[in-house]
Amino acid sequence: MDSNLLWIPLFPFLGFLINGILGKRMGNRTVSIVASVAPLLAFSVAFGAWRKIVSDTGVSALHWDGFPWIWLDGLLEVPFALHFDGLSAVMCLVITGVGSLIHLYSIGYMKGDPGYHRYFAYLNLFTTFMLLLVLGDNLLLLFIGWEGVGLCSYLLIGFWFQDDANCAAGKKAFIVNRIGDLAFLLGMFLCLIHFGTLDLAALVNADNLNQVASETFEGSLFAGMGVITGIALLLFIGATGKSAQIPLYVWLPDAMAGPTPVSALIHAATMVTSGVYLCCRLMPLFQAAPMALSIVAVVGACTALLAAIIAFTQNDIKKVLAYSTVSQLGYMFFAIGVGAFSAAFFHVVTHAFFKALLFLGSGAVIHAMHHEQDMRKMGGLRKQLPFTHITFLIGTLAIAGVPPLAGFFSKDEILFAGYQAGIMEGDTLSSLFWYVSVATAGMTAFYMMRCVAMTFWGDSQVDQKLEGKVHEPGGWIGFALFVLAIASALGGFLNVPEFLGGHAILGHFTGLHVSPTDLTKDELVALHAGEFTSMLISLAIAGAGLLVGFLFYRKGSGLPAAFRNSPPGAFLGKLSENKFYVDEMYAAVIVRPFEAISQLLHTLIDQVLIDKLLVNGSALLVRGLGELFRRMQTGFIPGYLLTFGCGALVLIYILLNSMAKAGAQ
Amino acid sequence: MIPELESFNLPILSLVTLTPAFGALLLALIDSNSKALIRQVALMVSFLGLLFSLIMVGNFDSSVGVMQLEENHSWIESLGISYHLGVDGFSILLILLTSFTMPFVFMSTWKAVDHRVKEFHIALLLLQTGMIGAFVALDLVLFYLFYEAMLVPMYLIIGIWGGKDRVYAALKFFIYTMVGSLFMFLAILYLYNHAGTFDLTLLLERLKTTHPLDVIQQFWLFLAFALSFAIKVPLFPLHTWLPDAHVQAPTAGSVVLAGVLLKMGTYGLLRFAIPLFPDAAMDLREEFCWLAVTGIIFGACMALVQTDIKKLIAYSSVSHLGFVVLACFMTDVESLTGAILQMVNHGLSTGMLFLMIGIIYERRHTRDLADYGGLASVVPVYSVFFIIAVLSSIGLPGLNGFVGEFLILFGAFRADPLWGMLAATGVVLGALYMLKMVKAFLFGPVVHEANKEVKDLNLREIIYLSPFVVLMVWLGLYPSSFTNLVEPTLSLYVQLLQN
Amino acid sequence: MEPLSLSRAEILAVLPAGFLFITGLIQLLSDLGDTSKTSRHEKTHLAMIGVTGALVAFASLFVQGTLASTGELYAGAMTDDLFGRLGAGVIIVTSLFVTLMSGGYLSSSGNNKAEFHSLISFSAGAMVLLCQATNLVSIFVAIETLSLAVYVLAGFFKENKSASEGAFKYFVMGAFSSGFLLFGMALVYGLSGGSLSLSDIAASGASSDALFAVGVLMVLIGFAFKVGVVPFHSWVPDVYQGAPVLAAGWMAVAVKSASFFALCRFLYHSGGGAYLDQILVALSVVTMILGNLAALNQQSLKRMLAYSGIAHSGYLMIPVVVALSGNDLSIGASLPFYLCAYAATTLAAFGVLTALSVSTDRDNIGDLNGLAKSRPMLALGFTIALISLAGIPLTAGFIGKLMIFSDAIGAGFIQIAIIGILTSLVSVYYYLRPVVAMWFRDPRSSFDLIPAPWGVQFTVGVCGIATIIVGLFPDWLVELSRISVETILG
Amino acid sequence: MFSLPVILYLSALLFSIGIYGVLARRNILVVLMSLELMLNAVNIALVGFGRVHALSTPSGEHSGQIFTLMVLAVAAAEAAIGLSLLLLIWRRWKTIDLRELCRLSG
Repeated sequence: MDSNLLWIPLFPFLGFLINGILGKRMGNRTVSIVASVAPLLAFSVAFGAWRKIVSDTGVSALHWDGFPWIWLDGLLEVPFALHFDGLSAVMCLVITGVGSLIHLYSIGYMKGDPGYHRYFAYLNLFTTFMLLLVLGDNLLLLFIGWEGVGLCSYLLIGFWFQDDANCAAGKKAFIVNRIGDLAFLLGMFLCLIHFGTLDLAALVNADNLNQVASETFEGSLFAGMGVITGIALLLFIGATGKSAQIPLYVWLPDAMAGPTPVSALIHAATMVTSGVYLCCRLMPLFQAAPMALSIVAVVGACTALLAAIIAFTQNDIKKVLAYSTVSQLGYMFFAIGVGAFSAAFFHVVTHAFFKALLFLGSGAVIHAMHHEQDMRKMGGLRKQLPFTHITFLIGTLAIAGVPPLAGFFSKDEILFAGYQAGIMEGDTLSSLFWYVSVATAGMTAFYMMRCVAMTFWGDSQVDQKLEGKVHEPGGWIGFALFVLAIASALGGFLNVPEFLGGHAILGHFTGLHVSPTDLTKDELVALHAGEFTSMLISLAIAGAGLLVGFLFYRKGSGLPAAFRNSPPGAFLGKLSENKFYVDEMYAAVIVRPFEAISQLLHTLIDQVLIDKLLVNGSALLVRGLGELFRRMQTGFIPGYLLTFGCGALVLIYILLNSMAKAGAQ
Repeated sequence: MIPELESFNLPILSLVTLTPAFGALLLALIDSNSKALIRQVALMVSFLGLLFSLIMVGNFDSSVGVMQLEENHSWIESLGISYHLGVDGFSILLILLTSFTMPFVFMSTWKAVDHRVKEFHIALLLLQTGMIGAFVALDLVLFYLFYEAMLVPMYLIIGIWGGKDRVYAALKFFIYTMVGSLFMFLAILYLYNHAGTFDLTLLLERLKTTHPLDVIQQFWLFLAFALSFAIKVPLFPLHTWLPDAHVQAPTAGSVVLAGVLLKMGTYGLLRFAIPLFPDAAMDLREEFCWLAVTGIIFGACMALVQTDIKKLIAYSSVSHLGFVVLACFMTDVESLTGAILQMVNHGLSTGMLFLMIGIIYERRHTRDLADYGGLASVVPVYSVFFIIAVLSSIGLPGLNGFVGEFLILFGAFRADPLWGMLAATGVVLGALYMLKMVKAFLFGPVVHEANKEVKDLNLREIIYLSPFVVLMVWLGLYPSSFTNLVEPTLSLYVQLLQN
Repeated sequence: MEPLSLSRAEILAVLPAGFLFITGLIQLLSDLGDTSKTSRHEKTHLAMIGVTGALVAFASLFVQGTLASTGELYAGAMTDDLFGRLGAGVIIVTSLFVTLMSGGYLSSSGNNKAEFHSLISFSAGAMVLLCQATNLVSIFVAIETLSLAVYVLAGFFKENKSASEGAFKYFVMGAFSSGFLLFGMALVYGLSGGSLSLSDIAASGASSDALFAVGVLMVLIGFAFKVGVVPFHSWVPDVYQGAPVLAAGWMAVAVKSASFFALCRFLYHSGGGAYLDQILVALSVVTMILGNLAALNQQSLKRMLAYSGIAHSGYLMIPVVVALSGNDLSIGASLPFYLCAYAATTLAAFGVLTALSVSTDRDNIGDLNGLAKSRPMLALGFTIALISLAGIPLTAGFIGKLMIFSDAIGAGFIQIAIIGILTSLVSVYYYLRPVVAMWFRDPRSSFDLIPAPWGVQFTVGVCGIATIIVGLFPDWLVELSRISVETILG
Repeated sequence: MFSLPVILYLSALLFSIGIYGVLARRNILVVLMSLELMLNAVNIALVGFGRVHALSTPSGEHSGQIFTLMVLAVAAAEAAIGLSLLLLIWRRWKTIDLRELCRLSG
């Protein structure tokens, strides 16, 4: 019972309230102070909590029982309770840490924007929800954060709402996420039905798992499928929404419409990784569903590859980073798919560092270029922005996986996991996907190099008007870049594998590390050998990627053009430039037909059939009858008398008839 | 400090119910030219009603699920009609909702309504009496009385203070509702002749013990009741009166209609139709659930293609109440709790949405989405409130909408995964049409000159909107304080259904 | 031959009718020598006399203390029981209000002659007798007396073409139907072993005789004509439209009530109804349907009310059937109640029509436009009346329908109940049309209403309030009608 | 000395003739006469019945005949009203054709 935990999400929330309600009157200075102090405080509290659980007093986790939330005694008991263990600790620290930096960065970046206070309010709110997401001790509370961050990303993507495109992007993000959340909901229902609880601890509890493991679905559709597999898959679909995996990745690139710091925080460092977090959080459950895992692996690898290919040809610097994010996330899921949760999570952390760095770097460039994002209009910025250039380069190398930078270790672990699952185990499918991931690694290196080259090297393509105006952003922006550069340089040492003499601290701390047990000597040797080979391979591929990229895009090389002119190149280029027409396809297959059908239903069923025909029709019928009867009143006395007489006769007939009947009985 | 009623037994339910009616009488005596006075008096009266209902809640024992604070006087002895009021978990929240909504409705009409002010307020007060009365009545005829009594004021409100096609809409509303309620009336009379009483509690036990109904009777009687309530809900395909009524009705009308009146249907299902004829209800469960699910999706699709904001929200009501109906036919406490919460939630969110549309309508006199856009930059405060309302309506976790939806969907999913899944798509669609509207309404560039001068919320409006927001958050984060009131009754009810 | 002597009961029994006749005479005499040039004045003295007479007559209803029936009086010509007194009460009160309204109404159209007042009084007297009559002769005479009076009333506006047409239609058809009535009576008389008094007829046990049944049926037709049951309704719309509003109101309320009371007494006492239930069912169904549907598209308010009156006759047939079929005494109590409720409501409605025709000679629904603005109280009264006619709660009409349909269901006539419900749903539509005109439409600029005569305002007010009060606290009236029905059924 | 059935048939016949006259003839005057005919047809029946019962009952009461007298009186009154209405119609409409009185309808 540790109510301090509450303060971790509460500080940012207070910040949100203050900025949201009073922001307009307070003036930007105060706003920025409030906004950035809030996550810092949260960070300090989180840090304290972290100290508590690492200081070996036996407490491995903190818990705040909170209060009953959705609570029907004995039927459905969902508390509003927070749980702070290794996993959430790391996430909290990353969120608040990177978050604080990005808040600081934003102070510089958003200077003079009319929506200044609104921006920071949103940012704080996001931090709140994100922290709730990682601290929640049950799925439903996690879901609050889950949808909350979705909301904030919606608001922040559409931050400059005067532009329709931004709003559209925001809307798209929210809707696509909602689709994923739908699956998430159903997954929770399954948990409730079969586990009888949403408590995360209970869901990963071995006994419960064994109990449920035997249960399978009845009914035609999924008959025979294991319940746990079902849950895992549904939750994973939810994850694909948040973490932009096939088929729901389409929103992330558009999300770049938001301010760059937002892209850095939400769409690179934190929110998009929450899917990975979910899987790690429920590791045992996923492990109990091998089929689900293999699907995760497939999706992850495919996403990684697809995104990488698309990244090749993007000219918007942020789009490149966006697709690289998608691809990296694919990596993480691939890792999860092959069972290397620790590696995946490790990559989450390092990726948070270097991708944030990259985004902020690009932000710095964009800021300097007065919101020019097209790389073709850049080039040669090395001179004007030396510092940014250095940091961006660090980021690039880190993501490319150049030792000893952060990316190297995490990526290497993933690749090795794939190698182990595929080549060493001799499983063809996994090995296939291992090749894919290796290739992706190379491509990553390549397109990142392209990005650097086009932006910073070569001759300046900068618009004449901007020439000279471009200058190094100082103050908070620089500071944030600096810190993150260091982080992405050294972040890798958090989790140095054993055979390199490390202790995989992170893995152990988060409890995700599965250390191979009872290995004989030579098995261990073989393992390390394999690990070494895969490392070499990854090094080689990264180097190759960088090299090729450099050769392609170095000053005055005609290679890209030459490539584009070759027929296959042209074809591939077209595909990649147009993102394989996925958006168009979705529009054509789902969105437009749906609206058309709705329109049709509206006119056909709702208005014509029900309203006109049935409702007004019946009314008309009655009135018609009325009119008929009215006309029968001719005003013609003999006619009246005739009706009178006939009526009388008919009645007499009926009477005699009935009497005859009665008599007969 | 809530006064203990036992000490001096105050007919609290009668007070809650009839205060507005007396208020109406009071208004009738005021000169119709002194509008300000009329408005103030009406407001005071409605606040008094709120106060009384709070006292009622204070004296409501949430530990037991039985009828409470009952008042039972014989009224028309010769016809066996009694003045029998009572409150339990089914009704208490709805009563609260009603008497909570009304004051703010009155505040919202301050500027909106300026001709025949007196009649308008009288009508609204009578309407309030009708609604609360229907919620507390435990005698079938008494219920029918209030149920119909709501009709006339609402009819006048739409017809006198409504929009262009108000006459058509009002008539449609009236006749549509009459169709159902008349058959219910017959069914009530049949029950009376069968079991010899109009009193609900007596009926329930007599139907169980001494005067059981055979299958055929149950079937038809249930249909008669259900038809009436399905029209009120409105359940697809009986919903076409709602869009017209909403579009034509003045703001206050729409708010009351969406906020409370529609709940009459689902409440009726839970209070009368299902408990009185459980077997028939269970036989027809499938059909009704499918209708509900269809309604959820159909309503959402309709909302997606609307250009008139009010119409859009009207259809969203069809969709949302589909959830409630779906839950009404479940037999587990979870989804029933969800149903009741969802009624309240829908009352809050949709009520607030209509209030806000009324506000903008006062300023711009158009409801066509095409005439708006970019308001967020012109009226930031308004936009914030509006977005909150929208979020609550699309069931964002942490706001009220989610809790109800979650419980309902869970219940439905457990009963039949297919229902659960289909209904759940309603959540996605909800986000779809709502955000579409928000985008067209608030975001984007300000294209119309007229929108540049729109004034932001004034203090009065903020005052009457804020309580809604507060309640939304409260219900979203600490629903227990409401579910506790409901749960015991529901568990009793479920037991009753199961055997 | 015992010497002629009247018992106290016999004297008391004729008091109400007697007072009414006397009133009529006084009114005639008091106006002697008064020529038509003063017919534009509101001759309050006539109204005064009428009112006093009516009040006295009404008071005399209560002299007969006991609730129980006094048995046969005047050698079985009439009786004096609660049932009859209830009917008499309705008629007298109606005449009271009509008299109150007539002064202002007639003077405004320059027809204020004593004849109108006295004809009202005379016909009222005849009706009272009709309610009490228990013998074919007295029934026939009473009916004819009131008919003749009403024929004249219908054509009272001699200058008016349509008035004369209506009156003549009424007369021809009336005479035609009294032919049937009389023929029926002859058959009944002949086949029941020459007995004229209803009780003897019942005693004679001729009810299974076909010709006897035909006779009863023809009598029924005679009554059906008077209350305007389809297919004997044809006169109603035309006559109502042609006749002076008040005369129409008088027919709609008093004639109908009296005829229904008499009809019930005839059917229950003569025991002739044995084979009639099918026919009555048919009549009531047809009447409800046709009346309500034909009213849908009417433009003239009078015609609309005429058709609605027809429809209500249809509803009123239901309890008659029920009472014939059922042996449960409580059943059938709905008839007197419904009649009372109907009387109050219809009086209010016709009051408004009177006000309208005082200010304008037209009576289209459109002429009501914006009445709620110019005459809120009238509009309110009319609205209440219409709502009550439509049978919407909190009005007397609702309770009436409740009782009728409840009885129908109780007696197992669910189909009738359903048809009744459906038709009253239809009726809601046309009852709402004037409401729409009054409340939703803007007033006609062309004419502004001349203030309604005080009598009219008073009537509308009182009847409107009565409608509501009876709707809220009907207990006493329900009990009253129940007991009264028991007195004739038991 | 006719037997009851004969009398009844006669009256029925006259009654029907009356009905026919009312339905078929266009002249108001004739119609009025036909109406009278109907009433008198009934009178015959009444007298007939009265006669039979007077014979059958020892006290020999003549209720039938009394009834007939009543009917005659009423018929006279009715005729008076009818004729005056006829005059009225003639004044206002300048016609005594029944079929032209159809302004009120619908």
